[in-house]
Amino acid sequence: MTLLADIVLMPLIAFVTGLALVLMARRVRARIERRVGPPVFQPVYDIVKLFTKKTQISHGVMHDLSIVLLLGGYITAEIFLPVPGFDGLAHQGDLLTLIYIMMVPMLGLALGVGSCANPNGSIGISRALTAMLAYDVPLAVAVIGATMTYGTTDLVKIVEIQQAGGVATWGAATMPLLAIGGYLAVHGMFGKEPFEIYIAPAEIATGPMVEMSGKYMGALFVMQCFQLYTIGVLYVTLFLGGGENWPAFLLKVFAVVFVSIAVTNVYGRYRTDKVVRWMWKWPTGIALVGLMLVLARQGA
Amino acid sequence: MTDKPLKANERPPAGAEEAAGPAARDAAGPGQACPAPSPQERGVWRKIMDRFADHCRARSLFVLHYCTGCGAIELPPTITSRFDMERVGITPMVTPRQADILLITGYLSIKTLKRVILSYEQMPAPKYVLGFGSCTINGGMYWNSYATVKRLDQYIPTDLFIAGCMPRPEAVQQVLLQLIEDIDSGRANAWRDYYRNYDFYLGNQQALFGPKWNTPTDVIGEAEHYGLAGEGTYGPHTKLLAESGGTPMELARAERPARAITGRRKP
Amino acid sequence: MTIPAPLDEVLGELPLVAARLTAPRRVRVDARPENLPALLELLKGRLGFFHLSAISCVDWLEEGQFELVYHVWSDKLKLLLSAHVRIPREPGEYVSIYDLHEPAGFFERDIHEMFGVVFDGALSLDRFILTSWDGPPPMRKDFDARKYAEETFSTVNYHPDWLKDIEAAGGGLEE
Amino acid sequence: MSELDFLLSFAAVLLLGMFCCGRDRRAGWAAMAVYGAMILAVIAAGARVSAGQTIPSALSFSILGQKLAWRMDGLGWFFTMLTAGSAFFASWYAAGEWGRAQKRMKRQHILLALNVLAMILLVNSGDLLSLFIGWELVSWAAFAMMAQKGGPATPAAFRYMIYALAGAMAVFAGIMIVHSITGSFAFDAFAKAVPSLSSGVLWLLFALFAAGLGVKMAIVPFHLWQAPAYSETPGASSAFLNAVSARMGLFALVLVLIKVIGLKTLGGLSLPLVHVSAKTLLMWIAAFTMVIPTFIALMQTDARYLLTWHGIGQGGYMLLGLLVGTGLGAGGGLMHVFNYATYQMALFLAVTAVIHRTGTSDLDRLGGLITRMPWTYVTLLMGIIGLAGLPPMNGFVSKWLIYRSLLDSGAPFLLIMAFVGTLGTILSVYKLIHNIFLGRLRPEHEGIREAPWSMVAPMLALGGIGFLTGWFPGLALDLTDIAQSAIGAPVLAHTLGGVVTPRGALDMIWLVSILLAAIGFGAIVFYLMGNRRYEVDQLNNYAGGHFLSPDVPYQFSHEFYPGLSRVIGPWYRGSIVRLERAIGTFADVAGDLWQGLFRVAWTPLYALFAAVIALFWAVNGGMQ
Repeated sequence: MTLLADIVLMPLIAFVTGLALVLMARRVRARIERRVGPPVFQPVYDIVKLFTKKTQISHGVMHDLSIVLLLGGYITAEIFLPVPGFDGLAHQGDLLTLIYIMMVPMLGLALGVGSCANPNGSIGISRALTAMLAYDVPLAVAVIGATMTYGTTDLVKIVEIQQAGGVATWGAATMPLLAIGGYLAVHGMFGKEPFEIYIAPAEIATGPMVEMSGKYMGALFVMQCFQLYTIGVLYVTLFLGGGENWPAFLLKVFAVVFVSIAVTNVYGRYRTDKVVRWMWKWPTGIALVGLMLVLARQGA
Repeated sequence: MTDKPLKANERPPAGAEEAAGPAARDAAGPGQACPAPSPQERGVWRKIMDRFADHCRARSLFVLHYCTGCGAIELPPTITSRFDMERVGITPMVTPRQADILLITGYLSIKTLKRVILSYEQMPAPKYVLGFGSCTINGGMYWNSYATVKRLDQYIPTDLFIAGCMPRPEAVQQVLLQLIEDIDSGRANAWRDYYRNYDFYLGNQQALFGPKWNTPTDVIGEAEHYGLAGEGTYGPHTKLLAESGGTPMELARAERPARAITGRRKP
Repeated sequence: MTIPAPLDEVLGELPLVAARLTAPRRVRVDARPENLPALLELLKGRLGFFHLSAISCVDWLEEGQFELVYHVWSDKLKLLLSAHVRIPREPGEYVSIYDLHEPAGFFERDIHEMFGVVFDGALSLDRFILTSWDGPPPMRKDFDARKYAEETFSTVNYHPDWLKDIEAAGGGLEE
Repeated sequence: MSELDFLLSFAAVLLLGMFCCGRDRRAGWAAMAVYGAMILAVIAAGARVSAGQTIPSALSFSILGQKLAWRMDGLGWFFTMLTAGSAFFASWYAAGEWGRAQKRMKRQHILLALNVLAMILLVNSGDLLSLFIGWELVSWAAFAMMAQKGGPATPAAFRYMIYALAGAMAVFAGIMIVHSITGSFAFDAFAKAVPSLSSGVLWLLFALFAAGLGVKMAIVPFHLWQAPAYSETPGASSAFLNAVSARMGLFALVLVLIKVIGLKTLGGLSLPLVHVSAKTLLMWIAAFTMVIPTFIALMQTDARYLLTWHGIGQGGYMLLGLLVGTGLGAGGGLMHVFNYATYQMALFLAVTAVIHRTGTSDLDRLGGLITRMPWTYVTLLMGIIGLAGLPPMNGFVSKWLIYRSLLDSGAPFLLIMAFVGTLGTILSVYKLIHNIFLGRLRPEHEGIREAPWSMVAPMLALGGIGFLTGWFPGLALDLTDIAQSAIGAPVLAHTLGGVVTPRGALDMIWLVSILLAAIGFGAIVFYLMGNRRYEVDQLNNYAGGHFLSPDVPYQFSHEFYPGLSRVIGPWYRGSIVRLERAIGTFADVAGDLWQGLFRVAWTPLYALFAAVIALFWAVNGGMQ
């Protein structure tokens, strides 16, 4: 029975934490722009308003199915995340599976946006996939380096290994360079400002979201909550020692997202090829050096 | 138009309410607010849901940042740090699909009006239109111009007007708060009027743009799909629209007979 | 302040009606319609009047004439010269100077749409500002915009309360 | 009469049958029935083969005192099953309306039957000489199948023949060396002699066999011929070629290098200067085979070329998995062979259906076909999810196994190459499905209807197999176990759902079930909450206030990744294409020298003679 509870509770916790993360992101942005920022329940208001729109414009069956795939993909990803308290299904799939599960909603969204027959959306998806290729290379190096030091890709074991010796055995402590390279890649994964080439409101009218209105747009807001939470937890699990208890775990996830959001709001937007070049130069370089150290330590 | 220009019929559209601007308290042409479906039709649970929906709808408004005239310069101070409308949940959005409020900031030339109508029809309901400045109320300083539209609410149903040329961010802030109050109390139903009296609006539009005027958005189909059609939806002008071929896709199909390349050998 | 010597010499070569300095770097030349293109070509060739910034048109209804003003700027002399030409209103035709100055293509098209002046040899004369307009050229003085506006658009008899108080006190709108 | 004899006789009977009454309307269905019978025969043989026995065949003869025999072991059984399956689906597809629309369908039936016969002979060969005979037969049968459409197909097929013959000569030279050492063609004789061979001879043998057999599998230096050759073949047969024919090279490589010579000796063989062993060298070649063709595929503008380039890339995954040698690696590699056959065939049949309806496969002239051909869209979608290796489909399981094996054997950089290859695949498959099915429907494709059911049924069946083996990977892993035990690799301990290893588990039953449940929940959330959806016309779209009309194209499909191509564009210098052209011109020059003597115009044939003479010299050198 606990399994059923896990399967139901994990996505809910993910959603609520995601809402808090989105609120924090908008508040931080407001503070940086010396504004007051939205009220506490603003993300909830936005989502409820979008879902209660009177007319829902659809561009065909694939447009609807893409939203369903989107929600389904992220809910699956939540269930396979290692969270303190629930072991859930984290031991069924492992790190490689999780990275691939997170690509399913991206593909679902890409198909839906494609069926909207709007070139702004198609350009947005082409840029999103290019950005994915760009940030996944350093992420792959970081993930491989991490799994080689931990010796396993089972997420639950990774968390246990890191918590064995307190902060000293955290991923960031044992593999600092990999942690930095991984964080730069994760920042790209958030799709925030310097690498926000696929939303780009000024150039391609919010890219993939151009034809999304009503509950389609609401589902994308829900996806944003899930996305922030999932990527935050992935990084915390790999490099910041996972969650001993809920307060510490949430604090770490908020810290990861906060630093990324703070960096975001002081940057303009790179061009697509600049994103690819930057991602393959600095994060990949740092992560490869980290990987060399890991191999050297393992070889010795 | 060879014959005498078809005078826009005089019936003041329902739903247009006077502005909350500092001066113009009782602008002419008040129409009674378009009645929302009477409360007793809906069960208790639905009423709670509607109440909650209106509550959220009032606190989360996306503004279509579409500068139609000279007044858009009032928007940045209203939305950024000086007046910060995000405190009440108003954020700018880029495309009509994602927007709830359409701002008509200043005079409307006939060419701009076509784009405004297209953007308005692409917005999902419930949608609200705010007329900035006296140009949208009665033509403003272009009152005798041949190229600008004098009354906005003849062409698209408008919720609120702000008098002034151009209203300051304080006035903009006040009209937005007034709009939030209207939405919260369920009175902001001008958008229903576009479906309910579509023939009136289409007539005015065809008077300006010619009888062949149509947009790729199928307003009548949408009205029927969501049961928003009223007695004023159909009329002589919608008949004109139907004759002119309806959506451009059907026009394309009519002109080009379907030639299926099925690969079957000629018999 | 007089017209700079090189410009004065060039202006002397053509049978111009008049030429005078209206401001430190502004020269006004009144030319006959037939030798305006020659004047512009001379100015462009000799004195570097490369930049045609605008062609404006004035409708003298009473005298039955259109006045075309060509504003050209010379970077060498740092001087703006506006050549004024009067053409009869009725046929309203004139030669195009598109071959001399490319921007003229746009200005001539604009003047044709607003005043109905036909420039033969112009880049194109089809409508691009008032796309769905089929009335007379609107900037002509004989076109009554106000009457057209009242016929086409319906306006509200806007008579707010605060106006009534002022009228009660003796003020109000002057007609 | 053993099952193998049944198979050979079925294939021969079918070949003769197609000769006499191939033109008959029911010929297609008859061919399908025979291939179905062959599948049943293979399944029947499976029971005996899985017990470790090898099924002898009556077909054997002896020349020069050497006895050649054909028999079926686990590996042969696995590839025979693949061949029969692919032929079954190809003939099912061609039996319906597509076949009737072809000009010379009889010839296609004959060549398909010939190919199947040749492949069965190749994969069930008992010794080196019969392997070579089978290898030649497969090369010529594939050449005939590629060259039948004429036009651009002929030079592409001829180019393939040059590569194949050069490869065959290398293999023949290798066999001669082995014969000179061991005195016989038997595999076990060769295997026993391997430890005693000097490293120089071993390197020569490794080079000859790897290069010779690798040509058919189009590993990196020899990858130029496959894309044009396979794309220009007519639809159903090109699907067959793509699914199986390229894997014959892999079969031979696995048989000779892994089963006979063994991975340990390959590991031991190392170049004197740099400590790179033969196995690592081949693994890096496989890694480059994964990445380079995938990024070439990214830049293609024709759907068929894009898919065939991916075929080469996927070959790299299989070879890499098998070369790792652990149970996970070999299992992953062989399962990838099976998975690849299912989704590549489904993809190619879907693209052929699009060509059948619209007349073109040019990605810049298609778009928005999802509204007209939904079932073809579903097949292509299932195919690209498999090709990209994403969870619900089987492609993900085999790739996960290969990654797992690379991680366990501690080869991080190979794993990074594999990751980059997968990302490149995801980008190019989305471009494929977007440019054909998504985006704006062009006015000329308004009247197009869905492909006929006779074409859609096999496609959906293949997609279904891919999904089923993705949900329950145990089904496919049982097949690969038989092949694994035959080549001596440790058998992979697996359950129906997936694999449990000490360092990380994968259970697809849980994964896919949760995914489906979550999608169900997503559907409930989406369809119940919020108002009913209202479907709008494709012209009712945001275009910055512009009024869209059908005659003005409003579609983004050409040059789909401009940002990326600005970065990696200059890397496509086509150095290997220039290398091939250089060899061609060298052969021309040499040919001109001979021209005076013989006045024969076929200069490329001189390249053959030059190669043969060089190899003959090497053989003699090796003999002494």
